[in-house]
Amino acid sequence: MTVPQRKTDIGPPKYDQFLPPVIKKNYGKWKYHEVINHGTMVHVGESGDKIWTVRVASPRLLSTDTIREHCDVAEKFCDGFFRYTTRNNVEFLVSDESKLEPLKKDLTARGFKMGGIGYGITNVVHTQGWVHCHSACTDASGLVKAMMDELFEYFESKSLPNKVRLAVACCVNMCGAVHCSDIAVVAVHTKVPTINHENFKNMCELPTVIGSCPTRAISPDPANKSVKINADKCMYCGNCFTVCPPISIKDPERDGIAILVGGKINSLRTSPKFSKLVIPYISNEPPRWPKAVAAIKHIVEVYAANARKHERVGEWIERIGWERFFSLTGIDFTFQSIDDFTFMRDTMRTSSTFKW
Amino acid sequence: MTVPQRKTDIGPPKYDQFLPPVIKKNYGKWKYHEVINHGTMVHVGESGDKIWTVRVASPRLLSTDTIREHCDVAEKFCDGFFRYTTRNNVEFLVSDESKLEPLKKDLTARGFKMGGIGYGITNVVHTQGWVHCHSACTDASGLVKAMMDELFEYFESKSLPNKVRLAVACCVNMCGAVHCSDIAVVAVHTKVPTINHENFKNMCELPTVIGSCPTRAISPDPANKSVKINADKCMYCGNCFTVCPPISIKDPERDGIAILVGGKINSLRTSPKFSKLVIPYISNEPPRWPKAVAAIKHIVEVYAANARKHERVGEWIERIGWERFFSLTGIDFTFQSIDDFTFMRDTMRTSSTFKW
Amino acid sequence: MKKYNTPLIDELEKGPWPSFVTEMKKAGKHNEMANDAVGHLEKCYSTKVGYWKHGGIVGVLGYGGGVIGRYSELGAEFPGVAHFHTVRINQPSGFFYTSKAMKEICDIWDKYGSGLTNVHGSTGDLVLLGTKTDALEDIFAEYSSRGWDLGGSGSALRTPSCCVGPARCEWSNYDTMDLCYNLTQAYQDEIHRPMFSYKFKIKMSGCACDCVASIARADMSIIGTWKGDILIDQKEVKNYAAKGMDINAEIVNMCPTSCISYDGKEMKINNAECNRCMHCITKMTKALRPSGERGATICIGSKAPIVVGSLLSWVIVPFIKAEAPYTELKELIGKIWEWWDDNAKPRERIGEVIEMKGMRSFLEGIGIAPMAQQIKEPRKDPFMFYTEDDMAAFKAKEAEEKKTGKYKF
Amino acid sequence: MKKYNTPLIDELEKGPWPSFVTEMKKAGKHNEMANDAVGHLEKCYSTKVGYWKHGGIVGVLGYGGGVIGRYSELGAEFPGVAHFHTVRINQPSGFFYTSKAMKEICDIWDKYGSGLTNVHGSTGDLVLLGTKTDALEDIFAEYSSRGWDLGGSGSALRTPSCCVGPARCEWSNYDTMDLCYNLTQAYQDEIHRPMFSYKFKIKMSGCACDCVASIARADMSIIGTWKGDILIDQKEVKNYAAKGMDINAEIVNMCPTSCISYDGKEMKINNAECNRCMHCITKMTKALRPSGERGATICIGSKAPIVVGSLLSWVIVPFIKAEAPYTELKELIGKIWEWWDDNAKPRERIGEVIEMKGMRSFLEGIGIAPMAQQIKEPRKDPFMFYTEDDMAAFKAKEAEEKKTGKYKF
Ligand code: SRM
Ligand code: SRM
Ligand code: SRM
Ligand code: SRM
Ligand code: SF4
Ligand code: SF4
Ligand code: SF4
Ligand code: SF4
Ligand code: SF4
Ligand code: SF4
Ligand code: SF4
Ligand code: SF4
Repeated sequence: MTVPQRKTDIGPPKYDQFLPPVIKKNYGKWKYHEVINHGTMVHVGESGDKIWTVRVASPRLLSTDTIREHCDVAEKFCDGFFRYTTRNNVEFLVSDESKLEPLKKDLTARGFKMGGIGYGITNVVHTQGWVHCHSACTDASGLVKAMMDELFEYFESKSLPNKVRLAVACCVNMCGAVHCSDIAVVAVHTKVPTINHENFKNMCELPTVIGSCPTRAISPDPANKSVKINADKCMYCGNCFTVCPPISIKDPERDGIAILVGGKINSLRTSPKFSKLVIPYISNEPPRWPKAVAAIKHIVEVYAANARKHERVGEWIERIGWERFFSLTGIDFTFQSIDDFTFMRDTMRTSSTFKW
Repeated sequence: MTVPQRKTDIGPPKYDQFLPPVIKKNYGKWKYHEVINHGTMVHVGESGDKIWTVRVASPRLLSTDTIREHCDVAEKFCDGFFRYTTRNNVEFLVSDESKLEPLKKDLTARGFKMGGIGYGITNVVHTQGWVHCHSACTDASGLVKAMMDELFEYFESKSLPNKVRLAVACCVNMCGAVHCSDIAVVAVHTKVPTINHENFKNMCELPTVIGSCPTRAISPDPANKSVKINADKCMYCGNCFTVCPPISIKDPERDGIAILVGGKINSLRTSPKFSKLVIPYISNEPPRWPKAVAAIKHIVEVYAANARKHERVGEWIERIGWERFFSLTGIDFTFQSIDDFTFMRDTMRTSSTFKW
Repeated sequence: MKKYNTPLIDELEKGPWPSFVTEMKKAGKHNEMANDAVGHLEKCYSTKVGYWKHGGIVGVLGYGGGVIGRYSELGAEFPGVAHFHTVRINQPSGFFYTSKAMKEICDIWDKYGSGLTNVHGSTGDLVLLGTKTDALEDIFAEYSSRGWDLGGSGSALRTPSCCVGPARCEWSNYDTMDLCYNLTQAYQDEIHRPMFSYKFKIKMSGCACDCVASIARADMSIIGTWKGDILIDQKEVKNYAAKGMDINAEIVNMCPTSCISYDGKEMKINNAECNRCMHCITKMTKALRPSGERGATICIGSKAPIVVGSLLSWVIVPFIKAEAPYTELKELIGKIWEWWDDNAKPRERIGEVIEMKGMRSFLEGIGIAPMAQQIKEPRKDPFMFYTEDDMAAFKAKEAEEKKTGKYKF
Repeated sequence: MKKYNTPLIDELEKGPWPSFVTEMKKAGKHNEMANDAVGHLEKCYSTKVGYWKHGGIVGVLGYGGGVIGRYSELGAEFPGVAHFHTVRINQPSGFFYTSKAMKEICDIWDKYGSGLTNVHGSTGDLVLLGTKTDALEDIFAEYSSRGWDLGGSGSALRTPSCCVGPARCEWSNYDTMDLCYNLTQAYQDEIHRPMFSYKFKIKMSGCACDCVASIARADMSIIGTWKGDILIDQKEVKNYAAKGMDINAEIVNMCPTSCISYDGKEMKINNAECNRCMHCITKMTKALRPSGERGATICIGSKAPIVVGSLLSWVIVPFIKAEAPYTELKELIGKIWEWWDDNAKPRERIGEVIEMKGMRSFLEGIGIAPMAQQIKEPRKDPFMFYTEDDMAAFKAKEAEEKKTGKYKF
């Protein structure tokens, strides 16, 4: 078996070869768009040209078989052109309106689900989980699947006051915009790590391990040629474990997930916001994480019932106040929600103005 | 000369003996008040009783002669009762309307200035300065006098969108609500302190001195049995000098004053706010600090011309944005206004939404 | 009496605002110390530098505070200010006086001191500016025998202070004047015998206007509030409108919770969503007033910027009854001091210690539950402590949910 | 092929959302590695713990990144995942593909790897999930010879990514697709040969909607914006109203700068006060559009929470032209990397270093002046550095003022 001659430093192919002609023609000259339904929108150029986009759900973890099916659909209706989105959906683009309905019919026939456009819930930004990451404290793809099954109507048809962006991170490294999502799930450890001192000296760098700890809980343990952890300071972030294999932190019964809400990325109306911790712990319950899923659905529903049109989750909460968010959702307020990491000072209330 | 027998731990006299009868009668049962002008307001009880308050400016630093004059006025019109305010004005209270005009006439005749009530500028919260404090880096009373002369119309008659609270601190210890004032003046040092190592060992405690430094600029200097200061870290706060006399920081040509704006104490509409640094340095110019006074007046005028009714300085600025505050006032934006003390993270802008 | 040439500070006798220089000179006419203080000040103005030395420890027998020792480096040149200590007299609640009492205060001060005062200091004391060490005992005897005591200084409870409250204000939600008096009396020992890690200040305001600046200037801020509806007198609403108030612009649109509506005739308030900010009430005092249960919000920790940056007080108890004999409040204060004492290093204010040890440690230490009213927003980063008890509680809740089939989030 | 019993993950094949388990099984039908990945995953689900080891260093000759080494602790039980490295293929700008190119990608992957992918990874790469060490060189040869290169990993420039921008969006203020391509090409060395202190990510969005989440997930966020008026098509405004939009509630009252007015007929915008947030434009795209000069705002420093807590990017350059050949931008990037290199400890992201050294040090280091647009609010505490140059400038300004008799604050 011969392989071709390798090249280096060529970078990715230039994008223009992948653009359909209507895009090349109207590139940078789009005038407006209209959302037709959660699955379809149309962009109209200054030229009058139109391009319809049909967005299709993807589990992101795709077999080559399914990717080939995307290719087949694209060939059949879109002259072979298609794209993926920044949130990992697939988009099929047609410039000839007559192809739109046949395309949708074909997609339906193949079992593809259309949706995610406009004011609803689109694909969940997520991470590797047990599928591929050593650091994972739960599975990300499984959580996403369980969540989206339950929230599917908001993907396909039902609308919300604005977009609700969900994210799942399988550890606090948070590979995704978890920290700025309307509703975010983060897997957490809850126990102080243990250290295999025997292996430490060979496998870890002392300063790196000490520097990895956000709470300065780690100090040298010269007797063991290793480090020790101050249990009173450790917040179980797992970063020491990330940088040093002989440190272990996983615990199947104690690892769990936390839910954060109210983050946002864009600057419309209000500045980008971080997500904030509201549920500190739910047991890790594969394969369908029923409580976590129920909690998320509950928050979405309370938001849907109470927010004004165009208000994102965080904007709604800031309007009504966090104390009202807790009372409306009935979520227990726990010590974990009080910041005692870096920014207690700015997160505590400094006035007698709050709601009962 | 014999002195009477001392008593201890008796605390202050009980307040009720100093309350005029109309207050005793209506205590806790006031219904509403009306501001008649900057010098006078009337409170009305559930009972229908009324009490007129005439507020009089005080330099706070009073000779007993002037206090006796306050007493005389109180005796003549108020049955001997009077009070001072939390901002150090004097208040004369009458329950008989017929005494009001004679009281005011008498006050005018004696040269007392009435004002400070309602939406204007009342007395300046301030501190000791050269009059009495070792730590002082300028004089507080002198600055207040120079400022209030210039802003006097806002005390006596002219109104503003809301109250504008001024404060002066003669060092960063800030003995007063300087950190939450509409416009605050703080005297600052601008040079790294010098240390008399000889005296250090006798007069200072090493851990206290090291702990006194907000920027961790101080470390032990074992050779000298003293400490040394890392010039790159020192922000000239003077706290080491406060806790240790052999450290000196004063420098007549380099000491100066800084102006902070936009703070507020009450929780009406918006939460209490800290004042923020807008002018980092003006030379210390006794006896009348012309540039500082001009700067303050300028800010008051720009506020008066631009804020909405009931908006405090900080509320106005937050509505228009700090970048607009700088452009409207024409104040130079300097590196000093960018926080690099504790809270850079939260004071930098994290969105592309700002005004040109 | 020496006559000083004071061209610089003479400039400060000009202009409409009352002049402190005039005050100093007035006292200086018949008081050597005050006269030298005038010369001393002119000197500062001419050189642009101060000459006071670091304070020494002076005071009266049995007390560790109440007097601030002050000496000049220029004692030879200005002997009247060689010693120039201040005496802090604990003011009466609300700064009310009778002329009789005040004249007595002045007489004693003229006899022993400079005749100069600050009425009042920013903590609240009646400050007598400038006397000599050997006069201190006599001064104290004279004042205390007439019912006046010293205020706080040093690492002690500082003189508590309050707004005028029920005495002359329609908005006070508790008796600020009485609480201030009561606490001052209850904690005489803590005021006079410094035993804390650093200073501790208590300030009391009757409502969110916070006329004594408690939220910014007190380790413990006690701010009056209520639980109940805002009563509306529609007739008076009409009167405000008739007199030219633009009710929509000035009131409705400025309500932070958008819970007011006004259709040109009737004003309505959605009280459940009101955060009791006081804006509407203060601007329409004849038409609006709170009703229902009264009490106070307790906030902790504010202070000036040294060392960790200025702090505003943080809400710890959203609502507490503040009625004599204030038992609950005093128990709380006791627990707060105990926790502070257990956790502070020297010269650490309580706010600094709370920030260091974490709000949870503090709240648990004083036995207060977490409440959403305490925070502006929850933590952002998922770095947090779980105690074994927390975990047991989470697991128990989940077990319960399994049984009932209903989630409690 | 071994047949695994997978009752737990089978649960994840139910329900309407497309199932990743189905995908894994699909690939598993004809691929041993994928098949073992299925069994391996079921094992994780049953024990609630992961079995991947810390990554080892694997890669292709001459490159320091682009492959994430991955080994299972359960290699004996699941030999197909004993080695299970991922290969990061640098995606084309905007994630556009042709079926031809994509099928080729699949073919190669089926030949050498598990047949499993992530389209795409959260940084933006086309991630090929699971292959063995000895296949890596061949994989690289196959892809690179067909025009595909690896993306970034390790302490390197990570694969830049952009929103769809001008290709299919009316709001793009610069050519995100081209800039992304251009920078990726320009910095091939920085992508493939890790030499930084830690990772560095660049993300490009055409407007404040920030559809590639740059403000939260990129060390350098390049966000399109404009200088000019929002053009209003009043006819279309009427159409929106006619179709039921409540323009006052949805647009006017939601404008953060309150600079829009609408009287039921005509819409007006006070452009001088608009902060270009995009709200009105996005909700009324047929009626409103920006005009004037186009460019981008540069923000720096966002990242996930480890170590110092999550950061959003901070504005450093309010406006920069973003037009090919992007000289100014590249100069800026060069200076930023240089400063970072000079100041960072290992594993310190640029945002962390800026926070450590201070924004001033950073801005001076890269030669950018302080601007009010960079901040949300000025510092509060008066602790600040004054350089000798600062002082000289202040004094010079004052001397000038003395001359002209006019203050410049
Ligand atoms: C296709 C995609 C860009 C791409 O290069 O792939 C995209 C495309 C569009 N975005 Fe987006 N956005 C896309 C990710 C994002 C993200 C990033 C993210 O979620 O990680 C954001 C920031 C999310 C956040 O703020 O937390 C984002 C925030 C927006 C907003 C702001 C919504 C708001 O009011 O808060 C708009 C404006 C709007 O919806 O009116 C917008 C608008 C649009 C428009 C209407 C732009 C246009 O005229 O073409 C596009 C269709 C909207 C839609 O899907 O409803 N797009 N959009 C991304 C689709 C992801 C998906 O599969 O669903
Ligand atoms: C007399 C005094 C209390 C005392 O115990 O001595 C007092 C008395 C009143 N205050 Fe005050 N306030 C007094 C210091 C304060 C302070 C403290 C300070 O400035 O250090 C504040 C907080 C300042 C801040 O927020 O930065 C304060 C913020 C207010 C406010 C809020 C104004 C706003 O809208 O921002 C009101 C309500 C109003 O004015 O409508 C208010 C209202 C009032 C009322 C109307 C209350 C009443 O019904 O009697 C009183 C007369 C108002 C006036 O002077 O305009 N008072 N008031 C203090 C007078 C000081 C002086 O000599 O001028
Ligand atoms: C007299 C007074 C200023 C005034 O002109 O009114 C004052 C004067 C001094 N203050 Fe103060 N502070 C005074 C109220 C305050 C306040 C305001 C308040 O209490 O409402 C503050 C800000 C609030 C706070 O407590 O944080 C204040 C924050 C400080 C600090 C900074 C403390 C801190 O934790 O940041 C110091 C420094 C220290 O304690 O070493 C300080 C220290 C001092 C010293 C003792 C400095 C010294 O060692 O010389 C000053 C003595 C001056 C003198 O010669 O009399 N003073 N000091 C105030 C007390 C009068 C009174 O009893 O009524
Ligand atoms: C594959 C991917 C997640 C995904 O499922 O998409 C990923 C996977 C890993 N990330 Fe990540 N990160 C990925 C995007 C991100 C993002 C999002 C982004 O780039 O937009 C973030 C948050 C933004 C940021 O950079 O801060 C992210 C923040 C981290 C961190 C925390 C870094 C920090 O400074 O806080 C780590 C920890 C580390 O570097 O040691 C990390 C480390 C890791 C490691 C290498 C952990 C490890 O040593 O095993 C993971 C390898 C998993 C694997 O086996 O493949 N990953 N990582 C993403 C890269 C795919 C791609 O190239 O397209
Ligand atoms: S979030 Fe953590 S566990 Fe998940 S992919 Fe990233 S590093 Fe791995
Ligand atoms: S788990 Fe995190 S907090 Fe705990 S010791 Fe390790 S690095 Fe520190
Ligand atoms: S602010 Fe400073 S100089 Fe002024 S009185 Fe207070 S401690 Fe003294
Ligand atoms: S002046 Fe302040 S910052 Fe400088 S060394 Fe002294 S305590 Fe530290
Ligand atoms: S704080 Fe409230 S109760 Fe006290 S005087 Fe001010 S307005 Fe009245
Ligand atoms: S008190 Fe404040 S929040 Fe309550 S109704 Fe009045 S303005 Fe609104
Ligand atoms: S960021 Fe702006 S320009 Fe880019 S796709 Fe989103 S809306 Fe369009
Ligand atoms: S872009 Fe934003 S700030 Fe500008 S007019 Fe529209 S809504 Fe207002």
